[in-house]
Amino acid sequence: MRYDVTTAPIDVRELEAAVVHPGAGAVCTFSGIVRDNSRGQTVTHLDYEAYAEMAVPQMRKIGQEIRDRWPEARVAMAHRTGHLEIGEVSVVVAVSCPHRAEAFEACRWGIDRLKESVPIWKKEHAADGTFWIEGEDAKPVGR
Amino acid sequence: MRYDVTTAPIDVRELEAAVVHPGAGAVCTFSGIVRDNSRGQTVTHLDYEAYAEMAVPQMRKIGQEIRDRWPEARVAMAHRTGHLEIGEVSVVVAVSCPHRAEAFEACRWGIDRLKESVPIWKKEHAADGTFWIEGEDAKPVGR
Amino acid sequence: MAVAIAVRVRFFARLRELAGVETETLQIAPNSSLADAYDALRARHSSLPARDGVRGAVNQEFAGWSERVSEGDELAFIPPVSGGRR
Amino acid sequence: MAVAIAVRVRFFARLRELAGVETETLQIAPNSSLADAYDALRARHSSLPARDGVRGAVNQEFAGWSERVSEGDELAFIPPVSGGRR
Repeated sequence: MRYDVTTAPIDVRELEAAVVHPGAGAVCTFSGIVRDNSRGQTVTHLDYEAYAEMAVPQMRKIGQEIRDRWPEARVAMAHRTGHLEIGEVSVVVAVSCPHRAEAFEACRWGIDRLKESVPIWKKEHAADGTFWIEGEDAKPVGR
Repeated sequence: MRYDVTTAPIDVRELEAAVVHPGAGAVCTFSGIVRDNSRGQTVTHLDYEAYAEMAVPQMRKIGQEIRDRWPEARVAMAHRTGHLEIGEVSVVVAVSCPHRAEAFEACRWGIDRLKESVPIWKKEHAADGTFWIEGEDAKPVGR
Repeated sequence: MAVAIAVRVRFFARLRELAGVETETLQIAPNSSLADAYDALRARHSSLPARDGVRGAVNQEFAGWSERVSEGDELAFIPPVSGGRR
Repeated sequence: MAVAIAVRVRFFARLRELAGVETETLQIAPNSSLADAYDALRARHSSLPARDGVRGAVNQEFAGWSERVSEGDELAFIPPVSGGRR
């Protein structure tokens, strides 16, 4: 199990290596990438801000929840913070399991939980301004 | 789109790089790994055999089926053949999409279709003998 | 009994920008709730939004608004996380 | 009309081992089906299994047993693919 919040580029292979073991037949890896558009607008870059002292324990909690549901799963998660350019990896969840159905399910469950409960925020710099992204809402900076 | 059947080790990052583009916000990657056990028996290694001239077109067909269902998906698939040791990657399906739900769904659909329709066979070398794995069945070699 | 306890407050993301501070110390009556603490902070930083849409955390764990705060606690007030479309 | 057509046959995996050959040329009556071709091969290689559990392909595409084969076709007889538990 490995949980990182880091300003350095995420090494996806390293996270996968952290979950692989001789009994694991399946690895499912989700990577979130900075897209060049959002809300129909061109995006130039992002800034991510984290409450790191809480984010890492929240990730660990999600990892434990995954193990409660899929006891054979091994989990690694990382979220990047700071300035990110288009095409850079912002978040990774890697899960290994003996078989593939549970690897997919556990990985998807992990990223969904991470997105709703890990205190990390996205500031989007787009053609129409700069916004804090709060769930479904984009709130202009300063208001 | 990229479809490989190869005796060389699979470079997972290279396949992911083949599906990433500025509009892709989500990459889901499945890797199948050689496990150290099967049917309750210790496995020592595997041999994969392919009908390569048919396997690559079948992969391409699956890629097209994915694009019919998820038009924004980009797909890369690779299957290794020959002698594989425990822990080695035998198969990879990488899919990018704008958002994560479709990336997970398309990737899972891709590996499920690959496993049922791409002519590649697994010979399992285990503590209790050598077997051809045919779907749910393990058939002893020579019978 | 103490007339006031001191808690450490942290703001994040949009709330940090609206409050204009990242961390501060708040003196508050013993036995106050997380809601009481937030209301006291709003009196000080008028641009902070109403409680709905804000979550509170005490000592790095999400907490309900009625949770009591204690001397030395770290309180955090945080907007919805980035979530993003599934 | 030709008395026979020639097709190329390929066996894979367990079928290759049971047949004892990887490729061979089969002479067969014009208008034969894929099933006819397999039956002719079974007469020659008695350890080949019955058709159920075997799939046929013509020119690198899966084909039904009733599909007609033509001069120069590549036929392949293949056991279930590895599949594996989901």
